[in-house]
Amino acid sequence: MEQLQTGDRVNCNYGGTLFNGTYITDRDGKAVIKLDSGYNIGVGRETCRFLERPVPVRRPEISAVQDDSLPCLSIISTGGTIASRIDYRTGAVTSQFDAGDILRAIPGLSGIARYRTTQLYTILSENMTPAIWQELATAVYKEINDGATGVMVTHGTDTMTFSSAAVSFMVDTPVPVIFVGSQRSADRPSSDNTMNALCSATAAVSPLGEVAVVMHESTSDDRCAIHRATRVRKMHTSRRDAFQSIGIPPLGYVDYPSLDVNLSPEAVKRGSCEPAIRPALDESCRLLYFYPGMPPSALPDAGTLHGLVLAGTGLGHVSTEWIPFLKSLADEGTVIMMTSQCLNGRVCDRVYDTGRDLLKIGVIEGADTLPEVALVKLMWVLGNEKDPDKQRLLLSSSLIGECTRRSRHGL
Amino acid sequence: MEQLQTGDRVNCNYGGTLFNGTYITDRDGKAVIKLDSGYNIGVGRETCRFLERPVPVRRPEISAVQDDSLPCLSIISTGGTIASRIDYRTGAVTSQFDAGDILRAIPGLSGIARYRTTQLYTILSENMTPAIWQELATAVYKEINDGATGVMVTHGTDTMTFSSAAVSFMVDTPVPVIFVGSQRSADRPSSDNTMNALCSATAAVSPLGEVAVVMHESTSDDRCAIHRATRVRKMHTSRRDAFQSIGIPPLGYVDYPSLDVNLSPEAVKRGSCEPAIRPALDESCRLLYFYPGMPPSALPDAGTLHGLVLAGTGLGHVSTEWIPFLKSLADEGTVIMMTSQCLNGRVCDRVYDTGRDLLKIGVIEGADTLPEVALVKLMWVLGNEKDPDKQRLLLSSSLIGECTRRSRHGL
Amino acid sequence: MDYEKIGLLAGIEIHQQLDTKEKLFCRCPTLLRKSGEHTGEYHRYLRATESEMGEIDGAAREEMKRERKFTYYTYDSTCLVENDEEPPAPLNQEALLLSLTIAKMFGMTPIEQVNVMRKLVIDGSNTSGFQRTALVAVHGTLPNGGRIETLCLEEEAAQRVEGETFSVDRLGIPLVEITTSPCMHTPEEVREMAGYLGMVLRSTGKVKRGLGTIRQDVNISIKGGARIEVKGVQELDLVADVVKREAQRQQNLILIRDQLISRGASVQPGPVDVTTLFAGTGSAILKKAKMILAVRLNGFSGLVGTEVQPGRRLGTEMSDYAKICGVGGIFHTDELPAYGITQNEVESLHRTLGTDENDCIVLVAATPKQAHCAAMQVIKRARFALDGVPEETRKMLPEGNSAYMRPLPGAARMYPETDVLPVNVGPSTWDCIALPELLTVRAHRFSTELALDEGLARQIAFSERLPLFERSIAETINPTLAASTILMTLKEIQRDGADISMISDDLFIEVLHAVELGKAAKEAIPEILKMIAKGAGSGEAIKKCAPAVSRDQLHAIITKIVDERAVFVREKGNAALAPLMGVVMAEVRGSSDGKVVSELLRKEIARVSTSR
Amino acid sequence: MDYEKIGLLAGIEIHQQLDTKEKLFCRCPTLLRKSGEHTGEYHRYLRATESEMGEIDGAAREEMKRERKFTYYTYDSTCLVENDEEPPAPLNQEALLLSLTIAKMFGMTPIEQVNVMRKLVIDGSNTSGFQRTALVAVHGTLPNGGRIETLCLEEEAAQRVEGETFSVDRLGIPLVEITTSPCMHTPEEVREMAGYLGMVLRSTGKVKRGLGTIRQDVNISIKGGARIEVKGVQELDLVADVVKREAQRQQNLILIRDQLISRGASVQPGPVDVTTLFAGTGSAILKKAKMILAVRLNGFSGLVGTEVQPGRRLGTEMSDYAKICGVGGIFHTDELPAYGITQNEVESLHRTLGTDENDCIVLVAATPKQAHCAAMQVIKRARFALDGVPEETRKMLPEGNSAYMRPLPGAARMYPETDVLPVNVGPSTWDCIALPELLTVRAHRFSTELALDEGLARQIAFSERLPLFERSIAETINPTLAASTILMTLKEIQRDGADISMISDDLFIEVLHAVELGKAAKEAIPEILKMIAKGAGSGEAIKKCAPAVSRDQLHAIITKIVDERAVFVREKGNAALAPLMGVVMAEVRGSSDGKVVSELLRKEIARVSTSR
Repeated sequence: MEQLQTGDRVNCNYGGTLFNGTYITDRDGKAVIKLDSGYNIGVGRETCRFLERPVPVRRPEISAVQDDSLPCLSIISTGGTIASRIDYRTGAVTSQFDAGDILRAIPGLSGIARYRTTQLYTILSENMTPAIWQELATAVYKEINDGATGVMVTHGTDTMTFSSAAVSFMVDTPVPVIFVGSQRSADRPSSDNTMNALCSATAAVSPLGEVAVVMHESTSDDRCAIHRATRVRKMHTSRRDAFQSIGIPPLGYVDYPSLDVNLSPEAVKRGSCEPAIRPALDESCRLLYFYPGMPPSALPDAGTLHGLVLAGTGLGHVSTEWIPFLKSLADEGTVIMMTSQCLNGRVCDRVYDTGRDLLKIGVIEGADTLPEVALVKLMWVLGNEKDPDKQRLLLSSSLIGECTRRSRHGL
Repeated sequence: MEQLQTGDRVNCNYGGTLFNGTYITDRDGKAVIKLDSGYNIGVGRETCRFLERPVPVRRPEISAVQDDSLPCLSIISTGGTIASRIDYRTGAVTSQFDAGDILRAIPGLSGIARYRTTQLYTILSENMTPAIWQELATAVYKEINDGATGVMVTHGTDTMTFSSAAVSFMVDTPVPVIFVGSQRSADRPSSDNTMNALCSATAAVSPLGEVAVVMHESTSDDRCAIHRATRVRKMHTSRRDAFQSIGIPPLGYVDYPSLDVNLSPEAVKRGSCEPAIRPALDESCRLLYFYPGMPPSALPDAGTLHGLVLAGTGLGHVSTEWIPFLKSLADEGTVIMMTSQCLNGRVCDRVYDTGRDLLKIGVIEGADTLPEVALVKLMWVLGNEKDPDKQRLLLSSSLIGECTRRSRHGL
Repeated sequence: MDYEKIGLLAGIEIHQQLDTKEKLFCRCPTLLRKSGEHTGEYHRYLRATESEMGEIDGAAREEMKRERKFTYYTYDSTCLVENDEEPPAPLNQEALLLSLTIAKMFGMTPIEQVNVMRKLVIDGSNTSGFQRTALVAVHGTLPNGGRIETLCLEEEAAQRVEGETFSVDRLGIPLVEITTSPCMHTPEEVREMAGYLGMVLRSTGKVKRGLGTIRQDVNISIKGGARIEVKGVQELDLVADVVKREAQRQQNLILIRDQLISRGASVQPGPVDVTTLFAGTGSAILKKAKMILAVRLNGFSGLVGTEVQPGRRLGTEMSDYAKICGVGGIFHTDELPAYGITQNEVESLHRTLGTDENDCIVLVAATPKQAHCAAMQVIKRARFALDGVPEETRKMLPEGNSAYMRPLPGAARMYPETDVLPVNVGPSTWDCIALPELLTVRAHRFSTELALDEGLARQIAFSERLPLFERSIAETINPTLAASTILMTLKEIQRDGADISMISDDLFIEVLHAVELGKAAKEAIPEILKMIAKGAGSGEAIKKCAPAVSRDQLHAIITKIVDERAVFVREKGNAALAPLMGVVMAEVRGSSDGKVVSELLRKEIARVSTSR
Repeated sequence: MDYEKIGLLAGIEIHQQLDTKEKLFCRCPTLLRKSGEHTGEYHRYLRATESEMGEIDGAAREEMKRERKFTYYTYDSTCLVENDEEPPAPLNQEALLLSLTIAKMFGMTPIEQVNVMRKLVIDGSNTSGFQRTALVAVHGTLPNGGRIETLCLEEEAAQRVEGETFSVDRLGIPLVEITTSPCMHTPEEVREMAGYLGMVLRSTGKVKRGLGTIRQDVNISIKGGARIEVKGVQELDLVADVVKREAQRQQNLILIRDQLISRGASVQPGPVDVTTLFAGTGSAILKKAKMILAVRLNGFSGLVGTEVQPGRRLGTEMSDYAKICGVGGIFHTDELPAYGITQNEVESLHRTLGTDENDCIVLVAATPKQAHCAAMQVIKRARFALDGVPEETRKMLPEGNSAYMRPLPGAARMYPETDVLPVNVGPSTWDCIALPELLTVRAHRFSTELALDEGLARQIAFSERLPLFERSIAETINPTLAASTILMTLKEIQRDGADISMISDDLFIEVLHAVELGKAAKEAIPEILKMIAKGAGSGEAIKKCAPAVSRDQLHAIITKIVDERAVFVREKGNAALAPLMGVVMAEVRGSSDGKVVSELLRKEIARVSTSR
């Protein structure tokens, strides 16, 4: 039997019937054949006879018409899919990225802006790294400097908030930088990609002037929330409305399908600063969630650890047993920041004994900073500021809205 | 100057005035004196003159009257305070525990049941350990066997859900086992302790038959929610309504002040099983929250690690870089369980590549088990079942409601 | 009609809901709910995904002619999978085994590795925009020698509540789809094969019963016609009618085509705006319309008004096409003057358009966007008329007619469901599948082994309550008593308003046991069951409706009655039996079995008669 | 009245809100809101905490007589700290420094280490059930030679909206509490010292102004009387009246006491249930009551009805005590027959209780629980009457009377606020505190240095708009112009309906500059400011109300007017000035300053007069 390639036409003699179909792949010892009826079946390779190897058909180039009178948006892709196409011959789904592809997949976009696109990466977001955050920030900064009215970053949802927080700290932006993704894959007619893309493009040309995440507000296709990049967290594995602002209300909303934008008075307005970038990071930082009985041996070695974010219990606690170990880390220069695994509410280490012990050894209270954001902030502060006193000051203050001075009611 | 003891009467010559007061303590180099007006001031030790050392006054023994016709509740204290008393002479707050103290502090309790009390521990809940969970479970089991109509466990709120989950796995209970604490200290007139105590006692004599956490449902003093012990998480550092059922609605509610109980049809009913205890735990288990750029070196050594719970991103992912390291852990016998740091929603590793890679190396999907509960479950399963196949089966199933088979809408 | 002569070919696609505990791709119960019970709702839009060639499927494109906002109702018995908010669970093993069982019953060959596909459906009935489906087996045989081509395991769609609102309770219930080859040649044969397929499915005892749980699609073509799929025939009795009417329709369309060709008829490529022409019209509809377009069909005169099915004309078919664009219908000159349009207006229309009485003009009146869309649809359908029969998916109308629904799907728009892993079906699985007894075989067995009346045997074998019957006889209840109580008594008391869903199998069998033990008379069964239907226990109901009369008590009663009427008895002898039966039964009020009474009565009559 | 003779001793406790940016223990603005703006609400109960001795504070116990459900309103300008849902933030440094500044102004000694305490308050006005307070300094002096005992820094309580509903916007605003020793001997001295304290506080320029931002409590006793604290005197002018009325009350109570003793009066220890006695009463209140209790006060007859303050009798004081239990009031025989109670009923009451016309009977009518509570309160108060004056906290009534509020707190129920770390106040902090100029000193300086009229100087120094004045003179505006515009013009146009909050300091000063530069006439200021109040810019307003007239243009206008009236001018000479001023001013419509006009006019008149 000759070797089959994906796309080869085959004839399959199975169960007394002859089927024509297309060879897709081998899986678990079976040849997966896409029958002409569209169904895939997995059958013994021996039932299949090679017929022909079709000449690949070039997809017709369909150029997208862009309206020069509209503002210019820059779309930077890191791997989050906002448009995809299905090859019905093989059933394969390919994600699409050039402006033409996107505009044809989501025609509504062409009424909002004209677009230039950059495909920076094509990775799953769990494979993001601090080094990629830096490249992303640099690319965003370049687009801002090149006069983009706004920047959209398409990103896998898993670690989108880490990246958006990193860009927040690294880049001073006078224009909206909107992170967007989809929770339900773009290859399904029900995908949230279309609405999220249209709403985020709208947010990107709005009077906003900060880094934000724009995603479904509820399970319905009726509006997107605009979340401050440093106050948002993915709070559901799969729902469309997984992204939630923690401790503050969203910065605003974009209604769908009307695309009306409402910004809260607390949203930073377009043009509030000059573009700047400080992409340095100290990657020798770690985040640890504490739990009862967690042994102090779980702490990394002092030598290599410049910064440590603890996600403590309650108001920001770890067991008494940990205090001397943390003290020796601190004494050797590790900057330690306390956050809470409750996610909501504020760290306060003045109330209980273990907290006061932590303050004594120099642990910095992270206020209501989210643990993940605190990690990004710690990397960034240690990367950009070497004076320990100034580091402490920066870590105790809100730099870009990542912590609040007062805790609202109702959240 | 002679040494002063707390409670000594002193005369303080300060600012041209002579004050009488009580010596409290030394703090930051100052003698803290409680003036007869009630105010504490910190002054130089040299301004204070010893007057006398009062004979300690014995607090009058006031016995609590218990109504023998009421059901018997057992209260086990681990350090969570449900009643406290202020020594207005020194301003010191002492937590109170015998039945008489509690009944005098919260008179309403005497109308619900009669009580027997056990002070098992007096520790901050961040200092809890798996060994203490075992002792607690044993104590709970003993009380059930001794005929208690219900058991109340007072517990610090920080790690209450870890302990309640542990008791859930260890003890088969035909009666309610109610964990209760207070978010706002019992020494304040506004404390949530009274309402929480009354509602939990009411829940403990109700038709419920499982381990639950009973705490404020909202910021108002109007009802408590009854949460399944394995599906509840502390979601705020300080609010009264910090405890939230994740992924399921609460098992029921206790209205306040009417103390009407409403149980959902899904609550396990009183008498559904015979009392039993299996307190074994394998403590060589760890919980790790993954974040982008987290180095594989953060993984513990295989040799000592019997079980590992990962709180992955999104549907349950870690970076591709981690896969070979996890594989070698798994190959050396570490049982690895995947949960999601999103907290809400279900792990599903079939959808993306990294997930499928994880399944291939034998990682067990934790369904919608909370990461913290998964850790407790893993310790318990590895402690009680040595057969790897049975371990996998137990870890993939719901043993006591810690994971659900279907994800409800609206949560 | 001579179906052989016209070359009728028909096939069936049968969709049967399976009665599994859980749904196909989630762990929710397969429970239908009342839409009023919904606990939440949400709104979605669906968009057809672009294909590799930059094309969108024709059927999907037609669905997209309107921006549709769908509303979905959720229930406490549904979950995030139905809401398309969570990846599907693995393929339900129970459903897969059941579909394999069915495949084996038809002598089919299972697919070695079952791959789940997504089939695009963007009419709102699937929240995801696709239906999950897997080819499970191929190549079975039918009693008529025809072939079953495929058996697929699919998820059921959401039920439409009204308009664009759907209820997700039904979504995800497992369904087997069985497709036959076009191997049937008469309407009756189609009816028979459909019946056979249903019988085999029900023989598993694991399929849903009741209206809407089984649906037939019928594929029909005649020589010179085209393949037409008529969807959603829910009643078996209509299958033959549907085939007949479709054959008739195709014949008529061919006749029309032949006439058009002989006339040299043609269709003008675009519509003409005639809005101003009707500025002063008396027609309410035309007056209201923002735009009126005219389509010119040269040489079509008279044929647009020709019937193709009873009550349906070629014009109706054009109207069906136009309605896709959201218009209410069309006007054509074959039916004018009418609807407030005058003869003068028709004539001026012809003058303006340069047409005459040989031509037919079709008018559409709507908003400009809708009118254009509708006119182009009319032109499309008119052109098809020149070719004869267009391939279509049609929906059934009452009495077996059908109306246009959408084009036949081209190459099925399917791609893999990557969230569900393929399942290997090895020989060990296949070989272990036990074949259930066919209902026909079972009916025969009942009549022979259980001595049931043949009709009763067939009826009980095909009944939904078969499991209750089987349990009854397993518990040694008299088969005839069990069958007749199940088939007749229950139906009777239900007709009388009893809620028979309150009568659990346990209670039912307790009552029959009581009757068999003589604790209650057979005659009291309806009253007893009615009480149980109101919530009583079996003991309570029996006690109330049939107070226990011991054999001794009964004996005493009968002795007394007979003695009191000794003269009469002696006079009549055994002929006294019937009148006295009535007296005794009235006395014991159903507490005693008639047979027992008659036996005792007979003895007493004998005693008194002989003791003169 | 000879206050020296009756031994009047009085002290003041002054509470002044500080005008800091943020609250004392959280980072919310110190912003008062309208209750209608609230964005949320919640409900709480408060419970007094048991003390070491198993006792509950008397004041707290009285608060607990009713189970009270409190409602709190929250705002977008409040946070979880006000809701008692988050630990307090560290002590506000701005507030601490300000309180230390005030202490230094009074020559006080700061506490080396400030410890924040919790003071129990369970009347609902503090969500936590306590007020946070810290002793900051001790031992200052007053101009009368008296002593300031303590200065505390406290958090303000929540404002009562109505009933048990509070608004948390005010909660947590910093407050200094200054307590003097009982060093004042006449009502006027109290008034004067209270005024002095207020002046010093306002001298910081950092205290809140307006109604409710400062409250005086006055402690009063006379020889043989008792210490009474009258709470919440908000207007300085009433302070003296309160003292007078309280001295009078204590005198009267002592007189009553003396009479009671001489009569051998006594109070029966428990009430008697007389409900049945009034079964057929015509009194609506008694008829409605579930229970009527009678308290027997032997030998009290006539004295219960004796006035202790204008319009208030001993019976009123008893009624105040009873009201704590939630009853509406009491009846006593000194005022009967009345309120539908007949003389016959009073007599039968005496007969039943075995009392006579020397005795007074008090009736309470309510639910059994409330009636018992109220009767015991009446008995308590009646017993106090035998001793003279009970120590009490009282609330001020209109015109200086007062009513019972609660017992004086015993030993203050205070314990440490463990959530707030103590703050050390070292010498470096203390020494760096600059003393603000006293307003009295400033007023003197204004009148001497700036040549302001003495009254104007005092008025502007004490005005809330002082900062605007200081900025104006710093920008070289004429002090009298600035002061009079601020004090008079702004008030006038506000009276005319202008929204002067629209006039920013910047705009105000721009207008004055324009006037000084001759770009607008002083006379045009009210109109200009009114336009600005409507939203105009200063340039726009000046242009509209005072079109620019250059000195050259003005000169030309004046020359023309004078020339046209040369005969008149020559005839009248300087006496022509006044009539011509009117003509010119009408012409320039406020665009020129009157002084400039008069100066030019004078020259022109001289020119024309002399140019014959």
